[in-house]
Amino acid sequence: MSAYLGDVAALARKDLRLELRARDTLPAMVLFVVATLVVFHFALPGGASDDAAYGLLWVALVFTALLGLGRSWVPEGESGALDGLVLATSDRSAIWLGKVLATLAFLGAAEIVALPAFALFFAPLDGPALAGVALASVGICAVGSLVSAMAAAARGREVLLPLLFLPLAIPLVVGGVGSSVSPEPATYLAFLGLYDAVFAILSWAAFEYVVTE
Amino acid sequence: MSAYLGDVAALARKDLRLELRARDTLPAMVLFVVATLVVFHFALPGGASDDAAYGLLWVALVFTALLGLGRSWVPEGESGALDGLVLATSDRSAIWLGKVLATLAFLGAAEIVALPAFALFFAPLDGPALAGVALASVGICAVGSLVSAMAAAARGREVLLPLLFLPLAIPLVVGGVGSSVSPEPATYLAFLGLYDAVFAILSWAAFEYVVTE
Amino acid sequence: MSIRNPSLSALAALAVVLGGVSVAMIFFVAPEDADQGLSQKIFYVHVPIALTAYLCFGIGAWKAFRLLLTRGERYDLESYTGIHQGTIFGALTLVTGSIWAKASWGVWWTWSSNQLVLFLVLFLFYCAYFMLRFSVESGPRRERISAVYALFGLALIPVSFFAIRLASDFIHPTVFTREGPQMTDSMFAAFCASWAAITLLAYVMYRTELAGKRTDLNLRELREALVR
Amino acid sequence: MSAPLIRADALEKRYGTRAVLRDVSFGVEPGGVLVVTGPNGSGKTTLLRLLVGLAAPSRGSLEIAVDRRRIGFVGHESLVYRDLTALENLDLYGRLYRVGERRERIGMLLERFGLWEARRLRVSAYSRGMTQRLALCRALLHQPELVVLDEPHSALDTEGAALLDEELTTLAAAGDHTLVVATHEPGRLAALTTGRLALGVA
Amino acid sequence: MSAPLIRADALEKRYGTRAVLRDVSFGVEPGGVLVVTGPNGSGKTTLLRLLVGLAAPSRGSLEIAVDRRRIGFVGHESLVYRDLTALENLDLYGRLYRVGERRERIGMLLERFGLWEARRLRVSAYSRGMTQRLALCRALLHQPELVVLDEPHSALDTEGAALLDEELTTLAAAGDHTLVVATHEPGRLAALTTGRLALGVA
Ligand code: HEM
Ligand SMILES: Nc1ncnc2c1ncn2[C@@H]1O[C@H](COP(=O)(O)OP(=O)(O)OP(=O)(O)O)[C@@H](O)[C@H]1O
Ligand SMILES: Nc1ncnc2c1ncn2[C@@H]1O[C@H](COP(=O)(O)OP(=O)(O)OP(=O)(O)O)[C@@H](O)[C@H]1O
Ligand SMILES: [Mg+2]
Ligand SMILES: [Mg+2]
Repeated sequence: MSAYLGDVAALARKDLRLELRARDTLPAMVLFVVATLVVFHFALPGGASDDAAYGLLWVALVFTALLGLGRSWVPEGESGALDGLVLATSDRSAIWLGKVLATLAFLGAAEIVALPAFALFFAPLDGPALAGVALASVGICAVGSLVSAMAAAARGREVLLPLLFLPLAIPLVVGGVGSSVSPEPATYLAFLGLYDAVFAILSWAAFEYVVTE
Repeated sequence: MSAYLGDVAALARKDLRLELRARDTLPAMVLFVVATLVVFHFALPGGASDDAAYGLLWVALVFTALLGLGRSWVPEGESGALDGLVLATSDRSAIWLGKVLATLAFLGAAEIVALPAFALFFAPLDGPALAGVALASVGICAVGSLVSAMAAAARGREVLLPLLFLPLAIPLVVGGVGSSVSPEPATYLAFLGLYDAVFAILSWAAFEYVVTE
Repeated sequence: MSIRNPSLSALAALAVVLGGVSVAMIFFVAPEDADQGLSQKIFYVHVPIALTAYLCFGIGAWKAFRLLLTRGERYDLESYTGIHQGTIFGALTLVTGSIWAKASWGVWWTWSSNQLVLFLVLFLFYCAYFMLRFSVESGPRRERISAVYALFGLALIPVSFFAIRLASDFIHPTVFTREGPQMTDSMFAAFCASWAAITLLAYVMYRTELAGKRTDLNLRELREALVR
Repeated sequence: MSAPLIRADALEKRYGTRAVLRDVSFGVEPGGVLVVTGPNGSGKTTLLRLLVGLAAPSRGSLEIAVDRRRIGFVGHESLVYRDLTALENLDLYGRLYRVGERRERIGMLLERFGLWEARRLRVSAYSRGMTQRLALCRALLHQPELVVLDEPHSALDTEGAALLDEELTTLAAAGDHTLVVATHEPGRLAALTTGRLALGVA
Repeated sequence: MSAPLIRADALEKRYGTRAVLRDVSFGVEPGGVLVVTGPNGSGKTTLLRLLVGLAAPSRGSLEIAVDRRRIGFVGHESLVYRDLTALENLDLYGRLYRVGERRERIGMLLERFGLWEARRLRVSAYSRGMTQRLALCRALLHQPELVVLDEPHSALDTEGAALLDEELTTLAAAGDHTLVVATHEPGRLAALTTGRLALGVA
């Protein structure tokens, strides 16, 4: 067990190191969020409702996640490092879990910038809305890491990914938008939690089959 | 001259062939644009104005284009094929122009799906609005192909591309939204035309410097 | 090659003196604004700083153009330094503008003035320049890619200007119209003094940063040569 | 005679309808050295990937009496992260393989393969030969029982190739390592070879 | 004595502050064969990329009296699209290089290098040696005046390597081709060599 967690930690740390080597992920996220907000500003002229703004927030979050997930297995693909990991790990699901933690860290970093900025410029975010974001992020990274590994194993990684990912992400968006907008967010949050549990277990169990023949 | 156009045609045809073979960019773009519209359909409650809807259309188009652009130089990177092209073309700008045509074809195809869907579910699109989309698409692909070639030379390209591209795309969003919404679209269309001309010439002239030392 | 450059020190001293003079003029020569009172004094800093930012971006683009034309390696550092200074002054514009906005409009920032958003876009554009630069392996390739991007910035300025005009609505005031500056002579004099001081300051900062960067580079090469 | 470490029986591998390996059978004793030869495209790489478990046979049986993680593999690709340094790569693999005294072992290997000076350079800045040396370090890091090498001499300079031969000789002499090597120069390993498998174009 | 086709004078190439080539000078006559040798990491690949124009020297002068598009280059990477077939790749390059009688020339080269059977297979399904053969086809497609090869024998089987030697001999004998070859086996080309350049670790 602790050996398993050790593998997960080593793998996640490797991703953070790769990212911190470029040293500019967080500033890049900040810039990206601000640039997106500016695009929204020009797209959404004054009078639009708060609900539309929440919709935009969710589109932006999904797109950001997509961007991060598209990159997530690129280092593994470059010189066949994924093969190396498949040979070296005793339980391959550790590879998946490490990747989930790393992508979650990056998405979380982006959200730490994006959410206050959104609240400042567009519409307020209450507790349920934040809980919705947190739950949806877990689901996005759990499913996304599996699906992007499938895409990486196939040809043409980045873009096969959204094809696989978006249908799976639409329930998360519906749940997320619901938890920000609806007067009764509890149902939506419960739905998000259920989704996370089901798909995390499914992804965890399925990963082995994705990376081996 | 005709030799130059022959190069451009050969290069663009190669991209279309790769896409037909792998089918990894276009379906993703189409799906993303449709999914975004669906999200907005849920997020925009009945009463929202048409203006907000046009804004959403433009957000959807810009991010869809970004998705395609992110993928655009991947085949060239895989086995150093870009080096091969740089050695083989007499005028390197042909490489850029070929890529512009190919990405324009993909974006156009995504729009052929997205625009009728938009007109059906949200708001009508008149002649100037369509002209605005066409002109903006040219600008997006012209600048986008150059900028994504820059990003391809860098580490962390998935994060970098939107950063490089969005500030340059904002005038296009302003012009595009204006041409759909304003009662006097002619100025906006002229502006879009001007943008296309300036940035296409600049990108055409600058491409050589991006791919050589 | 030394940082202790006598003419640069003299210029720095001159900038300080000019700065003192302009502060004196701002507070004792220029009249107090009828509506805004003391907070209007920010005008004398805010506007020259903004103009200086544009100037620095312009210099960055010009050096970039020279680099592409001549392959002169040194223009890379010069272009980078110009843009770096431009970003510093751009950030200062945002800060002084925000302070003024808080004083006269009651908010730190507003999306309703497209003029402000334009400047923000430009600022973002140049932040992305640094991102680009730091993520490309150093070498001739990086020099050229950075230069091309810097040139795009120069084209973006007028294009966005025009875009902003199109999207209209002006909260942000205009002083310099076709009929010349809309202010009294004493205000204009104070403004010019401050403008000169800040431009000179920018120049001194530019030269200092450049000298520092070059010394750094030389040092590293020397160390490399010593190691082997 | 001991039980074979590897036993392949009527192996077949097809991609779509194209058979790449057809009816391949062989066995390798523990401590043996199997040299696989064959022209370009004859399926050496395919066979080696079957052996290490990176691909599955389409038909036939393949039994390998070694724990999967006691195998060391050098393929056509280096299997390391291009944007990590040599040291960081080996440290990661050392953790995953739970190598004892990791630091010492890594230092020793880098020294032996002449990469110590370049240990803090990102692999993307390595020359082709340096990358190959690193791939060898990675494969030998955890002192594998079964060592599977796909054209290991390629890209190495004269000195590097000699170094590798020496290393392989030591491994073979120790007796508790089994080697499978695909190569276009079987002569280099003639002294060690205990078995040969010549593949033809299927 | 004719004017040199390549003249390099005090060439230097650095990455950051790291000098990879230092003070390299040489000349190659038209029709000559320059063999570049040196241990792993000595800068052979770097030098060859300078020659073909894929990189620029940091200092020193390099003059090449051949039109850029009359150069044929084989590097460590294949420079072809992995998701196109061999035929499609060569057709694209044939168009860009404006090769006359493209179809015949391509067919002839594929035949010669033993790829005719696999011409409709995507390159991603090629074996390493097949990919190297395709890279050679691509480089020779437009009958270049200057042929620059970086370890061209690597990954080739015995028959492929012999084929390449033969090809190079023909090119050198024709007299209107100049060759620059980086290799770890200079012996293979001994009969053709007119000049040698041995790089050391800088
Ligand atoms: C965050 C807020 C602000 C930003 C980013 C900003 C930015 C700028 C910039 C870039 C300029 C350069 C010249 C131009 O573009 O026309 C400028 C000029 C100017 N700003 Fe601001 N500003 C801000 C707030 C304010 C406020 C609150 C006031 C006064 C109420 C103000 C008054 C002026 C004036 C009078 C000029 C000179 C206009 C001219 O050139 O005719 N600014 N500002
Ligand atoms: N994904 C694939 N789809 C179709 N054919 C494939 C695929 N992968 C490999 N092949 C074919 O399998 C055959 C054997 O390939 P393999 O890489 O095993 O050869 P090899 O003996 O290692 O050759 P080399 O000496 O060139 O490395 C080749 O003809 C190749 O075209
Ligand atoms: N981008 C880079 N940054 C830093 N160093 C680099 C970079 N590219 C190459 N080098 C260094 O340059 C040196 C020469 O590399 P090069 O690839 O030219 O060697 P080579 O002679 O071709 O070696 P091999 O025989 O292994 O192919 C190596 O030490 C390598 O580490
Ligand atoms: Mg092989
Ligand atoms: Mg080399």
